[in-house]
This record gives sequence, structure tokens and C-alpha cells, in this order.
Amino acid sequence: MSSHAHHPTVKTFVAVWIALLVLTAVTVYVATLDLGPLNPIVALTIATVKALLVLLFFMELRYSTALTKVGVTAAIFFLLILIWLTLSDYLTRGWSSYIHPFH
Amino acid sequence: METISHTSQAKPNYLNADYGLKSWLLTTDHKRIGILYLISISVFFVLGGFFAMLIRLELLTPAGDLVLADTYNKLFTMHGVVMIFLFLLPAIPSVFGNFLVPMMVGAKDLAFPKLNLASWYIFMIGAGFIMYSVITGGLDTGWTFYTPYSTTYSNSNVVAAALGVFITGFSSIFTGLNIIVTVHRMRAPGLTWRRLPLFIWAHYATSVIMVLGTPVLAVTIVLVALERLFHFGIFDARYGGDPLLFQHLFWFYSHPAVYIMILPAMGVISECIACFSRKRVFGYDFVAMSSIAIAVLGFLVWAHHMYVAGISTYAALIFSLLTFFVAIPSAVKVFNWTATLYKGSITFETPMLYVFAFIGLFTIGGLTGVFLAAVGIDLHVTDTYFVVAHFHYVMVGGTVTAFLAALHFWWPKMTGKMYPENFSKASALLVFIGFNLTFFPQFLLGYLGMPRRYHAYPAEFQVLNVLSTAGASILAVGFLMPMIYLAWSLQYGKDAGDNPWHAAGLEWKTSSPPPTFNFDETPTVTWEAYNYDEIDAPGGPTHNKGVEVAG
Amino acid sequence: MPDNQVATQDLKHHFADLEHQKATSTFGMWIFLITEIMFFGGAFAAYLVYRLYYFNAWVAGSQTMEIKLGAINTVVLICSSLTMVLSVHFAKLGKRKLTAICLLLTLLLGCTFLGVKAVEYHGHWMHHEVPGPNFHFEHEGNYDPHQVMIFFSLYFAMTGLHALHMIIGAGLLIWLLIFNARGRFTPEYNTPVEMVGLYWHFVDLVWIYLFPLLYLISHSHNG
Amino acid sequence: MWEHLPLFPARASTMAGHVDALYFALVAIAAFFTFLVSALILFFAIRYRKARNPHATQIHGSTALELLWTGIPLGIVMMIFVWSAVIFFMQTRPPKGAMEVYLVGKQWMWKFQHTEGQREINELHVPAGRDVRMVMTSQDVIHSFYVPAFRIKADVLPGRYTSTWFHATTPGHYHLFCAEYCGTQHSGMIGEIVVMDPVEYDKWAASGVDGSLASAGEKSFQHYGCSMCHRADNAGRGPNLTSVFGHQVLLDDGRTITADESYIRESILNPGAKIVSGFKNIMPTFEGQLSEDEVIGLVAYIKALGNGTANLPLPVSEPNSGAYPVAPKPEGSAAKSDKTATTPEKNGAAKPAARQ
Ligand code: HEA
Ligand code: HEA
Ligand code: HEC
Ligand code: CUA
Ligand SMILES: [Cu+2]
Repeated sequence: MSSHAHHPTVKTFVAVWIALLVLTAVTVYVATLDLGPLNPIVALTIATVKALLVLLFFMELRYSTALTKVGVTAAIFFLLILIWLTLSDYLTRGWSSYIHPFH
Repeated sequence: METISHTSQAKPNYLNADYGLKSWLLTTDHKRIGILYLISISVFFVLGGFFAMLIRLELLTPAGDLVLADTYNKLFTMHGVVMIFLFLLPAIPSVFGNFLVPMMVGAKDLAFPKLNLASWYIFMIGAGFIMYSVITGGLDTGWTFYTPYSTTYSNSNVVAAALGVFITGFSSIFTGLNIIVTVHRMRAPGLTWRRLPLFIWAHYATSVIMVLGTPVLAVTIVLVALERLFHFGIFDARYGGDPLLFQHLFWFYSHPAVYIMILPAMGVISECIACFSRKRVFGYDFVAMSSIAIAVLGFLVWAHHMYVAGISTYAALIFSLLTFFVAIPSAVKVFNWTATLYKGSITFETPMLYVFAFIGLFTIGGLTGVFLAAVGIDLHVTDTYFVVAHFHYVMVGGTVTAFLAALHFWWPKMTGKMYPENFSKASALLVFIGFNLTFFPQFLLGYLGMPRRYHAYPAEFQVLNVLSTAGASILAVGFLMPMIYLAWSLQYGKDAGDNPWHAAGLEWKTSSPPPTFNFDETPTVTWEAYNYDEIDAPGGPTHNKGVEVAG
Repeated sequence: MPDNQVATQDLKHHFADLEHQKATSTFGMWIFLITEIMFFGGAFAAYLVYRLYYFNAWVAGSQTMEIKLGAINTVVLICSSLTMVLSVHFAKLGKRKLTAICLLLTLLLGCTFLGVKAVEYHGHWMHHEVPGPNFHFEHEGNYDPHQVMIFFSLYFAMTGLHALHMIIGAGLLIWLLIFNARGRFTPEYNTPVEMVGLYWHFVDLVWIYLFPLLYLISHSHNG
Repeated sequence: MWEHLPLFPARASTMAGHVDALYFALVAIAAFFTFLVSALILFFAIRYRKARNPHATQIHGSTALELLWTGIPLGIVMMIFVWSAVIFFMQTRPPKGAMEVYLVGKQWMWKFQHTEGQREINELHVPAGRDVRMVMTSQDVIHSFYVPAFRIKADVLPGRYTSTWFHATTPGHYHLFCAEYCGTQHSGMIGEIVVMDPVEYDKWAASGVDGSLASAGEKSFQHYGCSMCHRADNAGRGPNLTSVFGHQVLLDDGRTITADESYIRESILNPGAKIVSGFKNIMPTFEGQLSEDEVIGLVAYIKALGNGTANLPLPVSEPNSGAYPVAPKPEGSAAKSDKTATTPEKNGAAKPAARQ
């Protein structure tokens, strides 16, 4: 697509809508398979694709100013900070700081 | 810009534009809303100060014989909650940010005036809930609401207070949102980012924290309330919940929140120090960027409040390392302010005295923060009076001092009147002496091992506590005086003229008090920030016509 | 910039022109949505921590979720997003009637979502799966029922907050319908429709993550 | 006079010196920068006051200076970080073979249990010159175990064990404070640490106790029927607990964790929380049936099983036959089961067992 003055058409919306429905069907189907640790990865990847479709087309982020894009990226960045640094505690608690007296 | 009339009262301004209570309560003028905030937070400051004085009185004797233990616990909790959520967080951004940001960027108002008024109402409703909790038996969880005490064991009115904090949070979010959008979208022509006053940079950084941090506090509080009302178990060890998760989420907001408190104060200092040394702020770019750096790095250090709380050793080390980084931009600011004085032409009006006090006290407060950042030391002094001293040095010695600087500096702008210089200097001195006497002994107490939130304490700590209480009494007088003489000056103060300080900045290029829409005509900016050389140059440049030029 | 735009009742005094006003509002709305990201983000962080810690309980809890109802609701929300985006589209074209129809459809779909959610909540209620003293959970699997309760706590907190946002959204839609009926939206001035649209899509977006996290990702594990 | 105005806390542990040294360094740095900044401000204020310098000279800044005053503080804080991290590792990693004291905090008192069997409330006797590790939990809210003279502090949490350790150097009486706000009598939740001469301490520890903590645990183990499922011949429905403590345990979700006190505690109170690989979640929860003291006894007992200083009650095997070869330290096998895992050699040797 061209400049930001160009707004999506009804056709784009319907296409995105269909894509979303298809992805929903896929993710529900995949959930019935046992892929082990891949299950959450697949499901979240699909969710992220769906989220991006909504963000970029329905919410027209694709046609928004750079500033808006930076803002959304920043929010996601800080959310990841929250999750990542919190997990830095939870995931290392097991590396017991406590000595193993019997080694 | 119109020419200056020396009887600015005759000019229509935002104060005399309209009369009656309704014209204030339904105003969308950012200046009037700023005044509404000023009145509200002053009330809460006195209330919080009242609780503080009762705390200090109680601690005069080791036995804890003035009030009951429960009462004492409620006192410091309500002192903390009122001071933080109802006074210090909104103090500078909601009063001076509101009043000055649109003028400094040359706009008629904030981007969303109705939202701005709504913020004030939301703030007052939230404050209402907190006050309700105070009246109906108080709150005794500490301002930190730690679980599982707050969710399960406390008998006080936690839900109302939590709701209050939740609601005031939205006021903060909306203020931040308004400031961000205003700075991006409402700047006058020619006012590029690098021409913005440092006050704006500081408020911009503050607003980013407000917008990104406060929602996390909000959802945490929702979970606490659900836990307390319906026993959700998310933070309750009896159900396998982890109380530390609450602390993570709480401090994810509340550490950045301390920068919500200090960054606007730093903005004030930059404005005042430039004006009273008649100089551009040394290293403008670095001071501006350090505000942003503080805002960003401030989100990475929260668990330094939890070193001994049971987090993993490795996490503690990571957070300690990151905490040291966040100290650096503050250091950059302190050095740049100091360098600004070099070869200045310095005068000692009251705001400048507060600036000097700020730099000294903030340096001590900040450097003791570095003590706390060092995990090895924090292990000993956390939850002692050392921490209490640290945060009063940054919050009272820092932010409240800067608030007073701002109040004196922009008082003529807001009211058109001068405050009495002699009284104000005397009170600045009292604040400085009283403050140090109150809180310096607490560093010693802390290292000696006196835990905080103690209603009674071993007798050997008494002497230092008596000193602290004595200091607090002096401090109270120091804080009382401005309230009296500023109120007095509304009636009897000298007319200030439009720009008594010959200060730079767009807010001074309109009349004092400003007209309702700030500028008769949207200004076009062609000069750099802090162009004191041009202002003070004989004859001054055209854009400065009308301002009396010194020398 | 001199004010060369025809001043309408819609232009607030402190903006240069309508375009300026609209750009500002849009940006403000995005900032608000950023706060929303962080708001739900806090709950997501809690969810993640406990899923890592209490995996078995998460599997057990998640397997009692009705995937069918969740999937139906996902489809309902996606459809409502389409109708919402169309109402914005038609509002921009000044087609009042089509706007109204699309808004109404969005509202109906929103209510459907809430209705289905209510059915699910009712089911959990009947099965004593609502956290609190009456919580009771007995299924196959190696898990600790306490931890399953935490799963349900987060489930209710997250879907509840999401539903609350939906209710607010429904209120906003009604408000838009009234304003639209009064003919307040024109091709020049339709900012409110667009703003509510952004909000509605955001609420949809939250659900796009809630659905797999709560219903799907632990479904096929039979720990 | 200094009794009324103490300015520095007593130094009664090996840690105190380390912490104080860093503290003094920080005080020096803080004083240096505070005086530097104040002196510069004062000097500039006087030298460049308007009366003396009516016209300011505009200076935009200096990148060299900026780098200098970013770099120097950065260098300083990085040094502090390393130094403090070293101290922190000392503070958080108890040395091997430390004797152990169990602590249960509750609103508003401290309950201690020595492995030798002594119980105390709000008063803790410890020997000078030995490493002491505290294993702590809370019955209700969060408390914090704080001994200023030792420069140590650690929060005491409900639902799990936290730990800290110290090596007292000087006999005497020291404050014990609760440093985490815990409700009405938070400031009343104070106690005393009595540091004793080691010989005195051993005497004290041995007097008037009817069996060690582990032996109390052993009794509970039988009383609550644990022995029905946990048997040394691996014939029970539960895992053999002989060499669990301090070892890696494979869980059924694939994770491996080290069995520390918190894990044992959780296994007893929330058996479903972590399931041992190859077993079913059939162990009933003992939450609500066991007091924290009994849990501690059980933990001490299972610990003793782990290092071979105690045996599972096992009718089919002769006692003390070394039937549990997994135990890495056979040292205890000669002793009766009331000698615990945690008694270090020197302590064990000094223990005048006959005086009971
Ligand atoms: C305005 C509020 C404010 C500000 C600005 C700060 C600033 C800092 N704070 Fe503080 N802090 C609080 C408010 C604030 N704090 C509060 C309220 C609490 C307690 C909450 C509670 O528990 O109730 C707290 C608690 C607290 C703790 C936890 C203590 C504990 O509970 O155990 C820690 C630990 O790292 C810490 C560190 C810091 C650091 C490193 C800074 C830094 O940002 C400081 C940076 C500044 C400087 C460093 C000074 C200037 C520099 C120089 C002059 C140059 C030389 C510098 C060097 C050589 C480094 N603070
Ligand atoms: C903005 C924040 C702020 C401010 C301004 C203050 C100001 C003061 N604080 Fe505050 N304080 C906190 C934030 C703040 N505090 C927080 C967050 C805590 C932690 C709470 C917790 O643990 O949960 C705390 C805790 C705290 C404690 C520790 C309590 C404990 O742990 O047991 C103490 C003890 O001395 C104390 C004292 C004071 C004093 C003497 C002042 C003085 O500066 C106040 C002086 C001001 C006035 C007195 C009002 C104005 C004066 C007048 C109108 C004159 C007339 C009035 C009288 C004569 C009464 N505070
Ligand atoms: C009904 C049988 C049964 C009883 C009674 C029982 N347990 Fe267990 N226990 C088990 C089973 C099965 C497991 C392994 C599955 C698991 O981890 O929950 C286990 C696991 C454990 C573990 C973790 C062992 C490891 O290898 O990691 C400990 C510790 C433990 N039990 C202690 C006790 C104590 C103490 C008691 C008595 C208060 C007790 N058990 C009573 C069946 C039982
Ligand atoms: Cu226990 Cu404070
Ligand atoms: Cu902090």
C-alpha cells in the first residue's frame, strides 16, 4: 500500500476477517493435537498473528504515524520487561543459593 | 503579545474571568484546575504532616505511651498513603505541570481540557475513598499494602483505601496522557524539541512513567481487593499463592513512582537555577536526556525493595546492578546544575535558596540510595530508619523543597502578587535546619538497627529520636510559614508585574496572571531555551519587547 | 497556521483545525490503550508465573474449560470487530444508516459474547469452581487443588476484567447510536466512532490472547 | 554518655566487619561527593554573585566534562557493586556443616527449635565461634529475622522456608528484631540472641531435653502413618525417603529439583504440588493436621535420613546395618537415630551425651 492517506477498503476488512476466522479454526484444531511443548508456542504464535492483523488493519496502525507505532512498541517492550525481570526471580529461585551439604 | 500594563489586575485574566464556585468547579481552564489541585494537595499535606507530627510525638519516648500500637500503625500508614498518593505524586505534575505545560509550549490549553477536569474529580473521589477509610477506623497495612497482611490479617478498612488508591491512579494516568499528547501535538510553531524548557522534558518523562506504570498498580490492587473479598488465593501462601508476586507487581509501579515524584522536581530546579544565575542550563541535551534515561531505567530496578524478601540470590544481584545504573543520570543532573552556576550572575531570591537546599539534600538522599542499592549493605539497613531517612531526604529534601521553590518562583505568575521576601527566606532557613535535624539522626538510628514502623523501641535509641522530633517541630514551623504569608500576599502582596524575575520561558511572555487562553496570539518561537543572554542584553531582542530589562 | 478551516461546533477552541483535533484525539486514545496493555499485562505476568510453577494444576484447570464456548465467543468477537470497523468506515463516508446498522450489529454481538460468558460462569458456579471457601475441584491428574483454585482465580479476574471492558464498550456503542441517530457524525467529524472503534478492537485483542492461554495451550496434555 | 547516644552498632559476627568496611567506604564516597557539590555551589555562589559578576557568561556545555562525570560515578558504582555482591554471597550462602536452628515466626513471637531438642521462645541461645544456619518459616504473615549486631536480616515467609546464617564471635546479649511490618505488635516482636561460650552452649543444649528434633520427627513419622508408605525396602506406595534430602529429585512433569527444606515441607503439606516421577498423587495432605513444629521435626528427620544419621523404621532390616548405602556420609551410622544430620563433627564430638 502507499502513503498513510490511503485507507483500507471494505475488501481488506473482509479479507482480514476471514483470515482471523481461519486462524481461529486452526488454533482450535491444533489444541486437540498433543505437540508437547510446541502447543503453547503454536497457539501463541497464531494469537500474535491474529493480534497483529487486528492492530495493523482494524486499528489501522499500519496507516498511523510513526509516533503511534513507537508508542505501541514501547508498551510491549515494558510489558516484556515486567514479565522477563519478574521471571528472572522465579526461574532462578530453584538454583538454590543454598549449599548442598551432602555433595 | 500585547504591551505590559503595570496594573495587571485591570487586565482580564483567568482569575477574574468568571466568578462563583461553579465557575471553578466546572472550569476546563488548565490554570484553574491547577489551582484546584493546589488547594486540594495543600489540605492533604497538612493532614499528612499532622499524622507525621503524631508519629514524632509518639517516638519521643521509647515506651510507646502516647497512642496505642494499633493507632500508631494507622498513623504511619495514613501518613504514607496521604503523603504519597494524595500529596507528592500529584504535587508538581498536577499543580505546576497543569498550570505551566500549556503555557510553556505556547498552547491555549492542554490537549484534553475536559479530561483534565475529570482527572481532578477522579482524584477527589479517590481521595474521598481514602478519607472514608481513615474515618471508619483507618488503615494499618503500611503504604505498601504487603500481602498476606493486607489481604487476610488486617482488620482495618483495606478495600476502601485500596479502591481510593486505584481511583487516584487513574487521575494520574489521565494527567500523564494529557501532558504527553500536549507536548507532542500542541507546541507552538518554532518550538522544536531542543528548544523546550527542561521542565517540559522532565514532565514528559514523568508522564511516560505515569502511563506505563500506574496501570500495573491498578490491576494489582484489583487482585488484592478480590483476594480480600473473595479469598482468591493469588497472593496467599495457604492456597499456594506467592506473597512475593504482590511485591513484584507493586514495586514495578512504586519504584518508577518515586521518579514520578523526583523528575518534575528536577524540572523545577532546572528552570529556577537558570533564571537566578542568568544562564542557559549547562549541558542542556544531557540534562534533557537524563530525564528520559531515568524514566526508562527506573522500570528495571524494582526488586531492590525485595533483596531480603525471599527472591532468588541471582535476581537480587541483577536488580542491584541495574539500580546502580539508574543512579548515574541523577548524578549527571547534579553536576550539570552545579556547572550552571559557574560564571553565572547569581542572586539569592527564595526559590534559589530552595534550589541550593535541593541540590545538597537530594545529593545526600540519592547517595544513601546508592548505599541501599548495594545488596550487602541493604541486608543490614533495609526496613530500618536508614531507609526512612533516605526517602525523606529525596522526597522532602528533594521534592517538597522543589515544590516550595516552584511555588515561590511561579507565585507571581499564578497570582500576580509577590510573596514577602524576608519571611520566605526565614522559612527556607527553618525548613533546611529543621529538615536535617529531623532526618539526619535517622541515618544513625538506621545503621544502629532501629527497625521502621516501630511503635516502641529499646531505650538506647531515645536520644536520637528526641533530636528527630525536635527537628520535626522546627520543620513544621518552616512549612506553616509559607502557608500563612502566601495567603497573606494574595491580599496585601506587592503587585508582581508580568515578569518579576525577567525569566525566560513562554509562560513569562504573557501577562501575570495569564488571560484565560494564555496568549492573545499564538507565539512563534525563534529562540533557544534559556536565552538569558538575549534577555539581559542591553535593549533586548524584539520578541522580548515589553519585559523590563535589567542592566 | 492561520485558521482557514470553517469553524464548526465540533472544533474545540484550542486546536488549529479539525484535522489537528482528530490527530490529537487519536494519539490520546492510543496512549490510553497503552495503559490498557499494561493493565492487562500485570495479570498476564501473574498468569505466566503460576503457569510455570503449577503446570499440572494449570492443565487440570484448563481442561475443564469449554473449548466450544470459548471458540464460539472468539468467532463472535471477531465478527463484532468486523462490524465495528465497518461502522467506522461508513461513518467516515457519512452513511448514517449503514453506520447505525453496523453499530447495532456490533452491540448485539458484544451482548452475545457476554451472554455466552455468563453461561460459562454459571457452569463454573454449578461445579463449585468459583474460588473461595466453597471451591471444590476433583478430576483426574496429579495436581494440587489449591493451585487449581489459583488458576480459576486468575481465570475469573482476567475474563472478568475483560467482560467489564466489554460492558463499558457496549455503553459506548449505545452512546454512539444515539449520537448517530441525531446526525452528529459527518464525513468531517466522526472522531468518536473511530475512538470507540479502537477501544473495541483492543478489547478483542485481549481476548485473542485470553482464549489460547486459558482454554487451549494446556488442553492436550494428559500429565 | 555513649550508652545513651550510641552511634554505631555492636559488632558480634564475622559478617559485621565486612559490612562495616563497605559501609565506611560508602560513607567516604558520599561525604566526598556531598562536600564536593556543596563546596562548589558555595564557591560559585560567592564568586559569581551578581554584585561581583553582573554579567553571566553563557556556556553551552562540554562533552568532555559530561563524559567525565558520567564515567567516574559509573566506575565507582561498579566497584561498589562487585564489592557488595561479594559480601552478599557470603551473607546468603551458609558454609557447609553449619549447625541448624529452626524458627517459626508468628504474630507476634519467635519460636526456636534446636536440633538437639531445645525449644525457646523469643530468646535464642547460640554458641560463639560456630556457624549457625537459621531455617525459618512463618505461621501467618511475613516477618523478618534481624540481628543488627550480626548485620543479617532475612524475611520469614509463610508457606516456605527461608534461611540465613551467622557466625557469632563475641558472647553477649544482642537484640533480635522483627523487621517486616506484621501487625499490631510488630514492635513487640523482639527478642534476644544469647551468644554463649561453645562449651557452655553444649551444656545448655544438652540439659533437660528428651530427645533431638529428628527423633521427635521420627515419632511423628510413625504416629502419622508416614512409615506405611515410605519404606526403606522400596515396597511402599511412596518413594523411599532415605536419600532424598540434598539430592536431585526427578518430577513427573520432567523438571528436576533439589530437595531442600522447602521442598520437603511442601511435599508434606501440599503433596500434589510436585509429584515425584513414577508415583501417583495419592499421598494425603497433612495440612491442618500437623503443627509447624511437627513439620519441622519431620523435616529434620528426613534430613537426617538423607545423610545417614537416622534410619527409616524398618522391621525387615536390622538397624544400623548400613543397609542404606546411598547415604554419602556413613559417619552417623554408628549413632542412635537421635543424633541429627546437622550436628557438625566438632559439635558432635564435644557433645557430652552422658549428661542427659
Ligand atoms: C523521590 C523519591 C525517591 C528517589 C528519587 C529515590 C532515588 C533512589 N533510591 Fe530510593 N526510595 C524511595 C524514594 C526515592 N528513592 C522510597 C519512598 C523508598 C522506600 C519505600 C518503602 O519501603 O516504604 C526508597 C527505597 C529505596 C531502596 C530500598 C531500600 C529498602 O527498602 O531496603 C533502594 C535500594 O536500592 C533505593 C535506592 C535508590 C537509588 C539508587 C536512587 C537513585 O535514583 C538516586 C540517584 C541520585 C544520586 C546518586 C545523587 C546524586 C549524585 C551525585 C552527587 C554524584 C555522585 C554519584 C555517585 C558516585 C553514584 N531506594
Ligand atoms: C511525600 C512524602 C512524605 C513527606 C512530605 C513526609 C514528611 C514527614 N515524615 Fe514521613 N513518611 C512517608 C512520606 C513522607 N513523609 C512515607 C511514604 C513513609 C512510610 C510509611 C510506611 O511505613 O508505610 C513515612 C514514614 C515516616 C516515619 C516513619 C514511621 C515509622 O516507620 O514508624 C516518620 C518518623 O519520623 C516520618 C516523619 C515525617 C516527618 C516529621 C515529616 C515532616 O516533613 C512533615 C512536616 C509537615 C507538616 C507538619 C505539615 C505542615 C505544617 C503545618 C501546617 C504546621 C502546623 C501543623 C502542626 C504543628 C502539626 N515519616
Ligand atoms: C498414602 C501413602 C502416603 C502417606 C501416608 C504418606 N506419603 Fe509421602 N508420599 C507418598 C507418595 C505416593 C509420594 C510420591 C508422590 C508425590 O510426590 O506426591 C510421596 C512423597 C513424599 C515426599 C517427597 C519424596 C521425594 O522423593 O521427593 C516426602 C518428603 C513425603 N512424601 C513425606 C511424607 C510424610 C512426612 C508423611 C507423613 C506425615 C507422608 N509422606 C505420608 C505417599 C504417602
Ligand atoms: Cu513480625 Cu514484624
Ligand atoms: Cu526503589
